[in-house]
Amino acid sequence: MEQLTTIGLNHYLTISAFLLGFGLFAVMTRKNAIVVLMGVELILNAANINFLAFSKYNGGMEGVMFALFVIVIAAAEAAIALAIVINIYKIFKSVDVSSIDTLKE
Amino acid sequence: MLSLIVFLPIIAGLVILAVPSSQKQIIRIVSLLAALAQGVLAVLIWRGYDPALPGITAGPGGSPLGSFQFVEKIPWISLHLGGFGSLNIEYFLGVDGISITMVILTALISAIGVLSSWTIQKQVKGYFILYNLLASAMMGCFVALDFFLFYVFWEVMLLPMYFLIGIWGGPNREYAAIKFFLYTLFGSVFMLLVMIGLYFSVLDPVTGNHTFSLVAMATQSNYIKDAILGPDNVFWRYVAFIVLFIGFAIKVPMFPFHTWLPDAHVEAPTPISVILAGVLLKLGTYGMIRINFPLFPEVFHAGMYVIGIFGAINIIYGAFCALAQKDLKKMVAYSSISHMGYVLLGLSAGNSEGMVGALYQMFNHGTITAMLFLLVGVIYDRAHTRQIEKFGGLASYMPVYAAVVTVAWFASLGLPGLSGFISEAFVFVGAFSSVTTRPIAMVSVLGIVFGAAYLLWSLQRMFLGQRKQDAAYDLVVGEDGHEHIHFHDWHGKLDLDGRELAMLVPLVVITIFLGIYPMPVLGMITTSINKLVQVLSPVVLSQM
Amino acid sequence: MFELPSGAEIQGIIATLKASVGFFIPEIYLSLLFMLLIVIDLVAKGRKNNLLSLTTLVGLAGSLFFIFQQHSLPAGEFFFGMYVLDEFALFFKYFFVLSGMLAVVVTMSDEQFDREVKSMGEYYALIVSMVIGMIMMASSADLLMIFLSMELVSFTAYILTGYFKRNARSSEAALKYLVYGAVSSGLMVYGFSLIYGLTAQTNLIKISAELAAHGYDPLVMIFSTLLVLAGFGYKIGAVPFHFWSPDVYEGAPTPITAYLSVASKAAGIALLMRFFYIAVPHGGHPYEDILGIDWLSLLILLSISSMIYGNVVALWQKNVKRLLAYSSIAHAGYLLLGIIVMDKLGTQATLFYLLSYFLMNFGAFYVVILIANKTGSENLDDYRGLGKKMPLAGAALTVFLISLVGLPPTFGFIGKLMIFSALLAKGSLYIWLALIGIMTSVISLYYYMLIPLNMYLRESTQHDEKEMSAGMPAQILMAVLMILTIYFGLFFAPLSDFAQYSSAMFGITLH
Amino acid sequence: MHSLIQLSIVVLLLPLLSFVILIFFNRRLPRRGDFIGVGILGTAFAISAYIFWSVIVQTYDPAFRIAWDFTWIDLGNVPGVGPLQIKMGIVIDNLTAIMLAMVTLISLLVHLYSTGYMAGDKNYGRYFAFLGIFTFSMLGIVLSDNLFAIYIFWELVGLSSYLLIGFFFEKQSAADAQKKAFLANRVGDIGMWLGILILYSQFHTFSFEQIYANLAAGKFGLSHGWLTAAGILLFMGCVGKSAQFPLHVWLPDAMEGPTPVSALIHAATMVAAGVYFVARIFVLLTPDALHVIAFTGACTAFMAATIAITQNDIKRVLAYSTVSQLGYMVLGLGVGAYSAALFHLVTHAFFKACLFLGSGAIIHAMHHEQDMRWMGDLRKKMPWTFATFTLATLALAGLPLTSGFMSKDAILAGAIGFAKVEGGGIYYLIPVLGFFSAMLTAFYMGRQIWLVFFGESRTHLKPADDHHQDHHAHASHDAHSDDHHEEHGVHEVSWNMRAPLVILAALSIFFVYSPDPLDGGKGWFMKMIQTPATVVGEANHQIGDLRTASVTSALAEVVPAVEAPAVEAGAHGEAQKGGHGEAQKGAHTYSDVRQAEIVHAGHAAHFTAIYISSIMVLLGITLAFVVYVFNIIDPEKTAIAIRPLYLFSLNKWYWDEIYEATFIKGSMLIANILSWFDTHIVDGIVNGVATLVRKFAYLNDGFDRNIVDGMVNFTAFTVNTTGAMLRKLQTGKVQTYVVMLLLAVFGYFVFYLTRLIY
Repeated sequence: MEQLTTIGLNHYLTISAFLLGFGLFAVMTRKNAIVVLMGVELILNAANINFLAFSKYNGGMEGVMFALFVIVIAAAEAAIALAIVINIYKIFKSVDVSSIDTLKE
Repeated sequence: MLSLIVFLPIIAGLVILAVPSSQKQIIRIVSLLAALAQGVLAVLIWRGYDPALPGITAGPGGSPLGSFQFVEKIPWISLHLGGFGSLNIEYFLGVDGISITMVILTALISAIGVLSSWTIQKQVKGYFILYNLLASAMMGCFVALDFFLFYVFWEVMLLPMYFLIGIWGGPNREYAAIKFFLYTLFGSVFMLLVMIGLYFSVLDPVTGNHTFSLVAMATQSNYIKDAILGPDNVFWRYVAFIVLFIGFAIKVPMFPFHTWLPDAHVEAPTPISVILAGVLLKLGTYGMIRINFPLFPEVFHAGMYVIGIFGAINIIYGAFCALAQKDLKKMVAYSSISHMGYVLLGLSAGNSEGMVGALYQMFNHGTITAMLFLLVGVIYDRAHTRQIEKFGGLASYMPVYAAVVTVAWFASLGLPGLSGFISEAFVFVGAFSSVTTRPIAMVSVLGIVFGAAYLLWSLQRMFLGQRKQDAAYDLVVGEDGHEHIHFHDWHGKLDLDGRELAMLVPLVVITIFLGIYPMPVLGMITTSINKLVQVLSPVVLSQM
Repeated sequence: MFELPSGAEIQGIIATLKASVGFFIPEIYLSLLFMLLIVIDLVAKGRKNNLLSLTTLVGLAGSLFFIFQQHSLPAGEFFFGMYVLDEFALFFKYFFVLSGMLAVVVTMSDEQFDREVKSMGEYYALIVSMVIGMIMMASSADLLMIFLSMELVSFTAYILTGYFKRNARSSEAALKYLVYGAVSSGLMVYGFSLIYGLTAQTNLIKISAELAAHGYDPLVMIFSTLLVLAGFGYKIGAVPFHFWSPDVYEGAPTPITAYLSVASKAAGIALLMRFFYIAVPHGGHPYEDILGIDWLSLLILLSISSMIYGNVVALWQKNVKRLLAYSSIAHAGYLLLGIIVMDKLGTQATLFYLLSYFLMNFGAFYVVILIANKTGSENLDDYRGLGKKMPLAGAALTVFLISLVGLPPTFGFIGKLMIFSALLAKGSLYIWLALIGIMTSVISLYYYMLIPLNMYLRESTQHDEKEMSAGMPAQILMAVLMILTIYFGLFFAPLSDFAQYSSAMFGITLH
Repeated sequence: MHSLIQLSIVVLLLPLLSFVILIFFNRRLPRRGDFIGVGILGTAFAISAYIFWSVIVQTYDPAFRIAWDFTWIDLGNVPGVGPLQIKMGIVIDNLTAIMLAMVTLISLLVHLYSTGYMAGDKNYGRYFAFLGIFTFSMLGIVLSDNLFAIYIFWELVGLSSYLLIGFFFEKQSAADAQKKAFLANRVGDIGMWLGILILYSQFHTFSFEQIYANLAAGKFGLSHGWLTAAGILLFMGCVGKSAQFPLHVWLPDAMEGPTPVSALIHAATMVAAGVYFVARIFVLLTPDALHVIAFTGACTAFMAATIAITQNDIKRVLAYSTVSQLGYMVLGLGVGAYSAALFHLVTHAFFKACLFLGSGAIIHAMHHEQDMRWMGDLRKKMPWTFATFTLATLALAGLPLTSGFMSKDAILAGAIGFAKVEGGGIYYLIPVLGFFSAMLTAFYMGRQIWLVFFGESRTHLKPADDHHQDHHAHASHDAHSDDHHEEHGVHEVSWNMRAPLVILAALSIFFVYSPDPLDGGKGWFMKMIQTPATVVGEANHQIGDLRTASVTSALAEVVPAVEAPAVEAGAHGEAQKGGHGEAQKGAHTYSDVRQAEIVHAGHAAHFTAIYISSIMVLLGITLAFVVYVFNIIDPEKTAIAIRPLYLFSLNKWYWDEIYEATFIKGSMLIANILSWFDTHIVDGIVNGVATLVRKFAYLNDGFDRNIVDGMVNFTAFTVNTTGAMLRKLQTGKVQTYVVMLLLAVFGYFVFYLTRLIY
């Protein structure tokens, strides 16, 4: 127990920050739409970690609730996203996000 | 009464909306009737007008009734704004010496405009709807005494004008239309800000609420001292004055904001040129007299000199540019820039003679320039060109036309016995009498000579001498053995026909009559002008 | 770790829920409508008829009745402070329902749907669910609620944007919308988490109380606020969070474009106002430093850049839909002006402007659709000579555009008038903002007038002078919208009073 | 209202009536209604003759004056001024009465004459209408009692001269001449108008009476210099109308009009108007202004005379002699010989009218041959014309027993006196020029007489083609000459053209004006028209003193003394502004001293003047004889011998060329520059940039066509370029959008971070 408690809030926050960074990095750089979406998931999970950590250290259940909802939302989002990506694949025969730029300026 | 005269054309427009677009004649007649009815109303108002009442500011007890006439004051919109009491917009119409002449002028010119629109063949329905809309808006501007109402009418004018130039105009119409629209809009949008600013700075002495009423705004004691445009807030008052002035100056049009005018005129069809020169330009100076000066008298006093200089520039610059024009219509356009310069000069004098002259010049310029543009239209209809070089010796073959042109031209160069002279004379008398503008007046007098120069020169080139080699018409020997001229693809009467005479003769008569006996017009405006001068004079400011 | 709640507490919870349901009737009703539509769709499979659309229309209209009843209820929070009912929320409920109805009507007269998709399927259901989501956005009082409702709106928006499955533009728009939306909402959630970390609260009022009481760490506060703003800004479509909007607006089915450009923008505005007026405590004077962070200059930057960017870039558009998209960015800027003033008048002005924007923007898009039905194109050059062929449509579009520019005597003019009045009411403080607004509106005149210019001043390329009628119902609707636009430009007192009445949040009215 | 006033109003309005009738109905009337014109003018003359009789003959009183006015414009209660009305009115005094009679008489004669001369012209009726309005405006000038009215009629005279000079408007030269006349007059009018403005700005009235009253009361608010300026500016009006140097150029060209019109314009009315006007404002002219006037007159007289000696066109010679004579009159007014100048105005009016009508008769008879070189030996063919013409010539040359002799000598005497009083020196230039011009006059008139009436007919000498062409130029407007040209040659003109000649010739004999052929001063005219008391005395308070001294003292020390006080006089005038009554008294007494001295000295110089001028005139005539009769000196040879001088004179001192080169070219240049400026600079403060915009890569034609110039252009340009750059951000790649989003957030973050730290 002791060792566990030595891990402070900051550790969680750091990890979540890293997750956020990775997520954004993925979104910005990856070509494949699926990977981009995974990046989004990472961002959301970074938020989740924050929520849980804060709710652990500040007390109160709101954080936990929030995290649960975020997970659900993320799932739903993934579902829609995949649908759209599949449709994109049907039309463009590719899921390369960066190549899809007919609408511009 | 005023509501009727304002909205008659719109009603006519609605009627026209119901008429099938194939029935061109009916459409024309409907709008002609509307215009005539407007004229009748104008005459009634003129007869019923009492020159003793001053106008400009509120009468005794802060009510406009003691000072304005034919007042219609109905609460229009009253809504509650957070901590600012209630926003009161009134449907507030009325005439005083400043607007009465303009009302009459507008009625006259729009009637004549309808007549001269008879030749329009393309999309007659749409044309007359827009035309009537325009007529209403113009009339509204002159009788509105509520700034909000005024602004609405002011902006409503833009769109019909844009389309009238843009659809029925000449080859380069798109350009001219957009140019007109952007210039004028650029001027007016800032007016919106000033209007709001004034609203927050002025309290109606009667109700104690903020108000848009121009009458209340014209009394400096109604301003809240520390409000944004209150007397203490000198900087913003100056800014507001300048912004408003530019807004109006663009309409006048004042150098250097005048470049839209020649293009607009050259492209616009004759009736629209007539309206534009006859009425629209007056709105600029009218706005100055009604709004710009009485609301910011101290700024006006600081700026008289500058205004005068711009007036002088307009006079001489316009005359020179006119001298250089090859296109008759463009020359006339520049001439009206020059003549509006006289109005500015007269206003800048700030004394009764000058202001009376300016106001009278507005009226006369309305009638005279209308005449000029109609005459240009007459020759353009026949010859399909306006190049001065393309004519010569017309006087021998179109005597009546030549005679009318001579009258109009001489009226325009300010020949005594014709109305233009008296107004210009008064402008100079006023400008010279005020010490501030005396030097400017001495310079501007040159305008008289150059005005005569370009007018006589064009007169000579077009009407005197012999037919030129490359003229726009042929000489043919008629059955009576005399020489006649023949215009290509023109089958109407060679000299002025009935319709054209019906348009021109009233104007000629007015010009001559008012040149000999100006009191019918001057009598109506003097009281108000004296009042205005009083409002503007520093004495009143010190009492404020 | 956590001890379970006692029976008493559970009783209490249930009691609260029971009590709260009374405040929730319109939403419940709409959810039922949503399900009903799905069922109808299942029953009447494949057959193309107006059953669905009409049901939606009637259903939405019905919801107005329930919303109207809520005026009698006392303003306040319920569902454990998750949800709030106040005049502000009511205003937006009306707003969203009406815009939903208009979207349905517009959809009915858009022939592109016949070409693109076999059956309308769940389209209308989605629209309803979007209405629900927006309503919730407007009345949510808790970070969690905000997040959920926003996601609900976003998801339906994604799907509707990509509703033309076989249409490349539509699908591409959907993808972009999805990615961009997901990222920014993700960032927003992250911001929420930080705020939660600072205050241990998710309820807006509690948060503000907490912040006021115990102070905060400015660095984190800034960071989180910016992230949150990214989320809201994306909904509003304000620069620099606007990038998705032109592409999406162009790609999406036109009714959806209209709907998004009006309703979801409004929802974003509602959220923004709630968050900045409530969650962030502030003093009387706007420039008084609010917890060390100058929120206002943040918003001011947003609004200025939106006005300039939107109007300037719009000059270059050849596609009318895209042009309107950029103009909607600019209008986001004008709306923000009203928020910046941060007082009752400002709120009123913003709400009023929303109303005017609602009318004229829908009108414009509607005419665009009707024209597209005839010409099959949304290109500026294909509008040549339309003024003669479709006189009413031309006139109507001109009126709407004039109103968008903000010239009298139109609704849009009054909207601008209110906004600028709100600015100038603060004395010389915001004059420069007003000036920028004015200047940009002059610029906007230029590209708006390009459309009438093409319709009237230029001859059409193919010379068939036959009139194209858009069909009687469409004509009538168009005429009605046009007349309304002018009517409210002249007699706007009731609407403005309504806007003022609605400017109260949580029963709190700003001074 | 006095009965004379009523009558004068009738006189004023009658010609207008004739104009109105004829302009509208001439085609419907028999004989194009010329009898209406003549009849109406006859009536007008009858009435004004009655007025003349009752004013001059019955009430033989130098101070006679009746006036009447009515409110024309009422400006109400003007702030700072009080009730302000602008009145129009009529004043009748001796001068008016005389002018009235003169104008109507000559106009009547011209009408009558024209019935013969213009017969058959296609615009016959319109011609009489124009004569009507011309007479009307001239009478207006004569009768008006205020500056404003005079200015109005002044311009109307300009208009009617415009119409008449350009009567044959198909001729390009006529069209040019009419424009030239109008514009030259306008230039003068500007000055006049400014002068009026100066006076109005001080007194808020236009009426002579009130202005003089105020001036006399020393109420003039501005410095004395302004008053002088006002005088000179008002005089500019006269410079324009009376064709004084340097605005004389229009008058010779005005010969393009029909010859009777020349008689009317250049003898009786228009040119007289200028002199008349100066006489009206004489009392407010300061000594300095008078000097300017005097010198202008002298220069004009001399220059015109030198030009006249070489002209070949019979009418041009007369035209320049007119200019020269007008110079005399102005000179006379300038030197203060008030009554003499006006006397000359009247006498000149009659004999010059006679000359013009005579030349008209000749031209008519010669079928529109105007060049004296092709005339000659007409005295037998046209005895009447010859007789009258010669008589008038003698008057013009100023030989004794003629009216011209008396008036001219009175002026010259005045000039000498003036030079004396002013203290000699430069001032003696004026009488010298005057006498020299007298000689020249005699010379060129003698030349004319000889060329026209004596010698043998030189018609055949004329180059045929030239004649032909010339003939055709006129054929267009004169059918008459066309028809009868070939049948019979030169003939005496009909009675209706002869009668006027006789009358006018009779009026240029001395006894009409004075019993003593040597001294007009003994005549009724000089008695009736006496120099009025100036109202600007206050200023030359001390000048007066010094003048009295100067007469006695030697000239040398006076010359500096004259300038000195003139300077401080201004200051003194300023100081004096308060005291009214005293100043007024002072004004009268002192100013009268100056006048009195001039008059006195003039009388003293009377016989000197007679001797000198007679000698000069005889010299001139002898010279003429020597050259043209005895051919002792061959004119051609002389001309070649002094070619430069000859050309200089022949080309009228090159004034036209100078003006063409400077003013006309100049203003056209400015006009073109400005209009270029207008289209290229003002109308596109950044048109250079605007062109860039058009070149701009992204622009498609649609945008290009709608691009708006001027300031709007500028906005458009910046807006568009920024737009063009900004829209590039919209790459269409969603990931870039995300990057932008993050950049934005990060940017804001940094922004606030810095704000937090500092």
